[in-house]
Amino acid sequence: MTATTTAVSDATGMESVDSFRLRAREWIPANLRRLADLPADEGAQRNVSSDESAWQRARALQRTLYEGGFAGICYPKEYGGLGLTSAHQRAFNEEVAGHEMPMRLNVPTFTICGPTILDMGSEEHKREHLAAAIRGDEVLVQFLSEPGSGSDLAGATTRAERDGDVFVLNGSKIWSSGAYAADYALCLARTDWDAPKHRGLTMFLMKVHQPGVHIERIKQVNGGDEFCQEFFDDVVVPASAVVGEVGGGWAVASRQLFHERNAVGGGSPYFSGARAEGRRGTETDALIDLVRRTGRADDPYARELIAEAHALGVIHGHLVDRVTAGMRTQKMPPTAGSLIRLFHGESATRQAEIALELAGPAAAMSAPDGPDTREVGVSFLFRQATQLGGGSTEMARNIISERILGMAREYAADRDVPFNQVRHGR
Amino acid sequence: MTATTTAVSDATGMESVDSFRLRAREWIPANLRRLADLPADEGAQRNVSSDESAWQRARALQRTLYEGGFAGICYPKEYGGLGLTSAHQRAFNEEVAGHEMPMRLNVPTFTICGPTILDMGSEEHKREHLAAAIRGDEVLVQFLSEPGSGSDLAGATTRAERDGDVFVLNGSKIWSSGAYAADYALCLARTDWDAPKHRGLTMFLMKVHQPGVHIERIKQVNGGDEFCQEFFDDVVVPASAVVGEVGGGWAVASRQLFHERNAVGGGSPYFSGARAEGRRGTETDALIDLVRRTGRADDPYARELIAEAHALGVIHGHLVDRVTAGMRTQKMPPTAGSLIRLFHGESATRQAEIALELAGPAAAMSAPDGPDTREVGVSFLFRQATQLGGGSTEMARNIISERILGMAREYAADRDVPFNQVRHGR
Amino acid sequence: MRFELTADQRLLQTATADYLEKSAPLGVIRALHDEGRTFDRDTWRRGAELGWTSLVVPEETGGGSVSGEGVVDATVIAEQFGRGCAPGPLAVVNVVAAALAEAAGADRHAGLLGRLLDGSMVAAWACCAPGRGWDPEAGAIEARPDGDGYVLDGTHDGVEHGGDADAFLVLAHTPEGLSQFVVERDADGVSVLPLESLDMVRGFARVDYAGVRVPATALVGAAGGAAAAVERQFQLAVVLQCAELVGVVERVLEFTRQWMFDRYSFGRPLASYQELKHRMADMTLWSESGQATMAAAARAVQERRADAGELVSVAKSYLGQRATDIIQDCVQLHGGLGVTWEHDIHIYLRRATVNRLMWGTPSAHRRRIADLLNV
Amino acid sequence: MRFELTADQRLLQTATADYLEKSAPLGVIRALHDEGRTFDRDTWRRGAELGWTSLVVPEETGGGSVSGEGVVDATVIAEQFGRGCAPGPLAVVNVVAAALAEAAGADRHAGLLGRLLDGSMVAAWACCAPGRGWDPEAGAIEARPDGDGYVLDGTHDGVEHGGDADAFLVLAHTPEGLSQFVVERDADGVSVLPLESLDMVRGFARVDYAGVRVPATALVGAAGGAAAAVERQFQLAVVLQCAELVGVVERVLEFTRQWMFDRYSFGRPLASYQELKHRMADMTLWSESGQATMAAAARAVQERRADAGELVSVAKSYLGQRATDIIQDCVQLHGGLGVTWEHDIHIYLRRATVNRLMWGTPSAHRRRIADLLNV
Repeated sequence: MTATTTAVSDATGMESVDSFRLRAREWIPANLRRLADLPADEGAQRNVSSDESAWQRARALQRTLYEGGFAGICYPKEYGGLGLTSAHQRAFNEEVAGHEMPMRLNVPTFTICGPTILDMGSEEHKREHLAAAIRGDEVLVQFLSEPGSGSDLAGATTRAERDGDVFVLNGSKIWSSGAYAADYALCLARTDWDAPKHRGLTMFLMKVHQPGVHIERIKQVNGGDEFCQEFFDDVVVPASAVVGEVGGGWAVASRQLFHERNAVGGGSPYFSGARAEGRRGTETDALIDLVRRTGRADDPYARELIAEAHALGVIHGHLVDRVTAGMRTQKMPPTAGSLIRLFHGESATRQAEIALELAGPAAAMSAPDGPDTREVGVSFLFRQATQLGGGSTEMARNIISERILGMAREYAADRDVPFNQVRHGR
Repeated sequence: MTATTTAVSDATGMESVDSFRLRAREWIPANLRRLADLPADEGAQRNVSSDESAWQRARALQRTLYEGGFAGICYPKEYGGLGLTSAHQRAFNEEVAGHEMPMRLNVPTFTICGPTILDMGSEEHKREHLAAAIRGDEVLVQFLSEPGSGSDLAGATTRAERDGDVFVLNGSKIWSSGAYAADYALCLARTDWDAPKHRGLTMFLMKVHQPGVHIERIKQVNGGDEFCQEFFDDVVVPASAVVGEVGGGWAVASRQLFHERNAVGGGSPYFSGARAEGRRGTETDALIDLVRRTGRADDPYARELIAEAHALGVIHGHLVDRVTAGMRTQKMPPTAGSLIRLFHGESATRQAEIALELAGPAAAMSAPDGPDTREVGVSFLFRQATQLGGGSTEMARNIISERILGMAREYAADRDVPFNQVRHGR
Repeated sequence: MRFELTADQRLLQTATADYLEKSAPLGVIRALHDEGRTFDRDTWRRGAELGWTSLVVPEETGGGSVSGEGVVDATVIAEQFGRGCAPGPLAVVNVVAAALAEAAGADRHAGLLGRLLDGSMVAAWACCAPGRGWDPEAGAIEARPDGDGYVLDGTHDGVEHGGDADAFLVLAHTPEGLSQFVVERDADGVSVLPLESLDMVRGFARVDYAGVRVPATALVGAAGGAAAAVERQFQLAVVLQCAELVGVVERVLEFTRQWMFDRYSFGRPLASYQELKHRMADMTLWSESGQATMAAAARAVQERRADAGELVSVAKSYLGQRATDIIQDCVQLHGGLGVTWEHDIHIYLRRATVNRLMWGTPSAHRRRIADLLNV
Repeated sequence: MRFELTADQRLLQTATADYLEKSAPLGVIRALHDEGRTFDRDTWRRGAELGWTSLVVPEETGGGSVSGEGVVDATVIAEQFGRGCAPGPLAVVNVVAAALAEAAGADRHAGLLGRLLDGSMVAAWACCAPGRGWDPEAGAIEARPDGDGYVLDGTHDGVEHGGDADAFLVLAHTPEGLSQFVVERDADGVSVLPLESLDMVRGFARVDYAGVRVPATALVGAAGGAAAAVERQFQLAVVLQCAELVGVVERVLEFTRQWMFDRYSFGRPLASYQELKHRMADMTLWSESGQATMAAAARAVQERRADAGELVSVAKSYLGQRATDIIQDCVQLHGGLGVTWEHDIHIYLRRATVNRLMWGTPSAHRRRIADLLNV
């Protein structure tokens, strides 16, 4: 069902932001449920739920958006999107606040994999996969990290060997979020072992569920099990699955990392849904509730901690605005997304620490008949995830110092060395 | 005048700690003034005073100690000391608390230069200079750092050229504390420019005031001007001034650095006088006064800050005890003094920050008719000195990770390269 | 590493380490957790034979230290508990045993004390008001005199190993002042609600007292005279907790350091990156400082010095914060593995976090220090 | 760097930067300091011609912004003041000018306003109680109605550029409530004591009022109605201070980065050491975040938005802390030189420290945020 308000377009034929916003304002309440009305256990909004039904719900919501004309706002029209600007997306994000959205499709499908395919994929990849994702028919995933290589993504040892029209993959990938529920993956594999490490890689857009692929879910400290590890045993992938050039996989991965930094930091124009940063979010309210429950609302120290946590959230929003403007006007390099990523990691860590401090002993335990105060403790246990997922903050600091400030590159013992001569640890 | 209490010795002929303590307890009040009785402007106790008379006073006090039989407690008898243990020194330090002492002779004369001469000097150096220092006749200084080399002490470019029985020195040294008032200096100079940097150095025990030496005092942010820069213009030094071997200067400097780390961290057995660490010192009392003055004594946040600052001081004392015991029992390597040095830098920095926070606007200004509240601000401006002087905390972290934890040495572009081929910046 | 242990203390340390490694490796702790259990009674009983329960109790009441310094001995055990995130009610049993042994008229409780010492019974100290941290005035429930006994009403929260306890040492106000009572788990009116804990195996419970009648002989020491004993018990609990934190941190740093040598990135071991090296240097410093201040606090508690309260709070304010700082940074150094259930580091992080929060947060201990300094 | 300045704003920025570089390089600031002076009147007057004093005053009262957004324009100037640690009463003159221009019955003070705008006179805002930070209720002195005027008694402390002021905007309580008066420096009963400042040239003073008689026309706006204006003035002072901090930090990071490229240690430039690189990355992040939040606060104050008070406090709580964090770490990167009088970095550290402490410390602003959030 489309909005009844008429779209108002400018001279280039593009609908104005205001017009788009008004249509969204009308369409949203008629088609999306309010978060406040959702059953508490549905949890579709929260990315921690790994329930299969949550994924089905996300696909259905995406289909609703697509049918309503609010899907793929910044994606080109020829690939199933609306071909609008980030200002339109921002307006939509503001209007949709408080409503149910397929949030789990943002990362990596729409903010990382989609833009990478847009930048580097073949025409066929774009027509087929972007359109399918925007319709809610396809979920994408990254097969990038490996158990043995950590931040050193170019050190991949998953092997892809050409065999006529196909490649045969063997090896293992890890930290692929939601792989079990995904359809296609961007998978980085080594096709040349005699070349130095960055030059021997190839990216494949491969089917996830197929013979030879075994997926295991990884349980995390906070109980989540979204992340997966994949094992490849003679997996056959057609040559048409190659994204970019054979041997040119690192160029594709670099675009993925660029988009990932933006996505993690909150600067991606492809992110659809309300953002938490820059407004008095649920986080601040939760902290205020916490100190009221523990009777510390009048304690100046507790009050300062709440203000500090709140300020970090507000400043995060300001930084996203600044970096986005800086990159748009090319006054900042494209790597500036690392600033947002680093701020996010550091501030989320500090906020988790503050919450623990405010909760005090309550964070160590929960009564079955009371609120789950232990949840604050569990979030604290898991807090480093915000400094690890989507590229570690260490890598962000390398990028900022080397690419933005122009300082010397860190010595890499594997640079310009044939990959089969590089030393590996465990 | 010696103490009248009789010394009680053990089987080895060494006086027991208790006996020594009792003698000190009797002698001190009869021979040293109480700090509380000193005129406020005398400032002999405070190392910031660069008044010539303060140095004269320190020499006189040292002479008094010597005549009383309480000088050079841990130095060997044959070089003018008492040949006692660090336990005796500790007992003396406890007894002498609250009395005037020649504190400025501790660093570098007694805790750095003296022990280095003891370790590496010729018999003649020891007999002549140690005894003179213990008598109060000689003040020693380090000519180690250079304007162009910072933490990289082995990168010295001061030149010493052999000319028959003498060496001729040209170049410049910096950060020599109290050089203007000193008699002899341990001066590191390069005697071989074709050798890699550590192997071309020689240490000289040179006369400070002599033809060709020009000394300038360096004014610091806190108003102090103890530090000096020296300029050498064809300074002639006899070959007998060489400490250790020609070309073996780095071995001597390494001992200096070892003793300096101990001294800065508070672990030197040659330090004579009351220590601030580990007891409720004047620092805590000053902070309490401060919050009372600013009316914040009941503020929980201010109270926590005071407790934090206090705790750091207390823990400093505990760490000194632990590291001293660890080194004594060889369960810690000799480089473990870096732990104390790092703790000192970090805790002093944090304490300066806390004082600023507690003072608030009062730290920005002082009325001529009131207490000097601006002093807290000035200490804050100068706080990094505690992370720089006596070897930077960066160097301490290198030492801890490389020498204690056994991690890889940092890449040095000048390692094993003839020194005249090494690149220099400004 | 502890530098100055006596030969007997080293024996105690090794025996405990060996026994814990055999009886309660992390796999056993995971299994206990999966079964919803906190510890194994048999394991505990055999631990008691090694001395776990009796070190701070004088010989004349059935205990005995190995070095003449029972508190220091007990920290040696607690450190090993930390290294293994071991299960078992170490701190609370020692605290209650010490309280019973040191109180006037101790022989009234000789039966319970004996069974605590031989490991056949477990007791917990119930002393905190619901949702609140350490505050004995607020934590004391009401004990109303009634005939020749008392009637107890109220609730305690966060009772360490309360779900396992056969008896409680209960903090209460009588008209005379702060008092302590022994209350049996099975007494009429007592109900115990085990809480879900952040630690794998260290349980907490809520204890409700609804008109619980106890005889006057249930008093530990004199009515109204418990304040000094309570402070002493608190110091003991905190110093054991600090020793446990020292052990946790030491073990985590050991395996993280090894990981940094073994793990390569960009063709180099992690241990070759300066920024990571410096972080390890900082963490080593904090660990050493924590060991130093814990040892000083233990000695002060041992010697019942006037500054014991201050030193205990100094140690906890430092270690409570630094232990979690260190472990979180070690999680970071492990990368994604560090936040998985499969990797053991979270077991240590849980123990350190629970220890940070219980028996006074670092912030609460800083406030205690300020009080003691008369700011 | 500011990204979205209009052409006119860029012109203002460049003109100010050029003029400050010529008229008040750090050598001049050192000379002023040595002479015990705070700024040069002629330099200030010519700065006023560039727009320094008039941006936040509406055109109809003699002012005028360059972009239509006077507060944002003023932050452009303040940033340049920060880059040069420039002398001159920028914040207080702008605050007082805005207060006079915006008050009902502003023409009563048209004379003073005109002379502030043309730089021939200087006014300061006297509003803080001795030894206290920002707290308008506590800072207001007593103004007792007397005939057709008022009599003022009390003391203000920490009055920025109070030693240079020809007139004061004085915060006082009348029976009607919070009020503001213009008081001439030369009025009977006014005494001004210049204080020794931590900054090289930014002076502070104590102002005593002993039975100072002022006519009713000295009121700025209505008696008792000053609260909203005072909050607005405070926001303006803080946002200008934040802009100055942004400039200070930007400049210090520039020359420190250059130093790291030029300075070699162990045969390598400092800029090649990973640990130092990461610290520079952190500092760059803090600087960028500070710029971002200052810009957002400036816009909110410009637009008189309801959240302006919160955003100003968010910006100050962050920048007040981070600016000194950054500069201190840059001192560290400079080694021993960084703590010498000869090196310029302490001039920046002084300005940043004074800005951290005045117009509300970071801690005070966090408390304001908590109040505004109704915690």
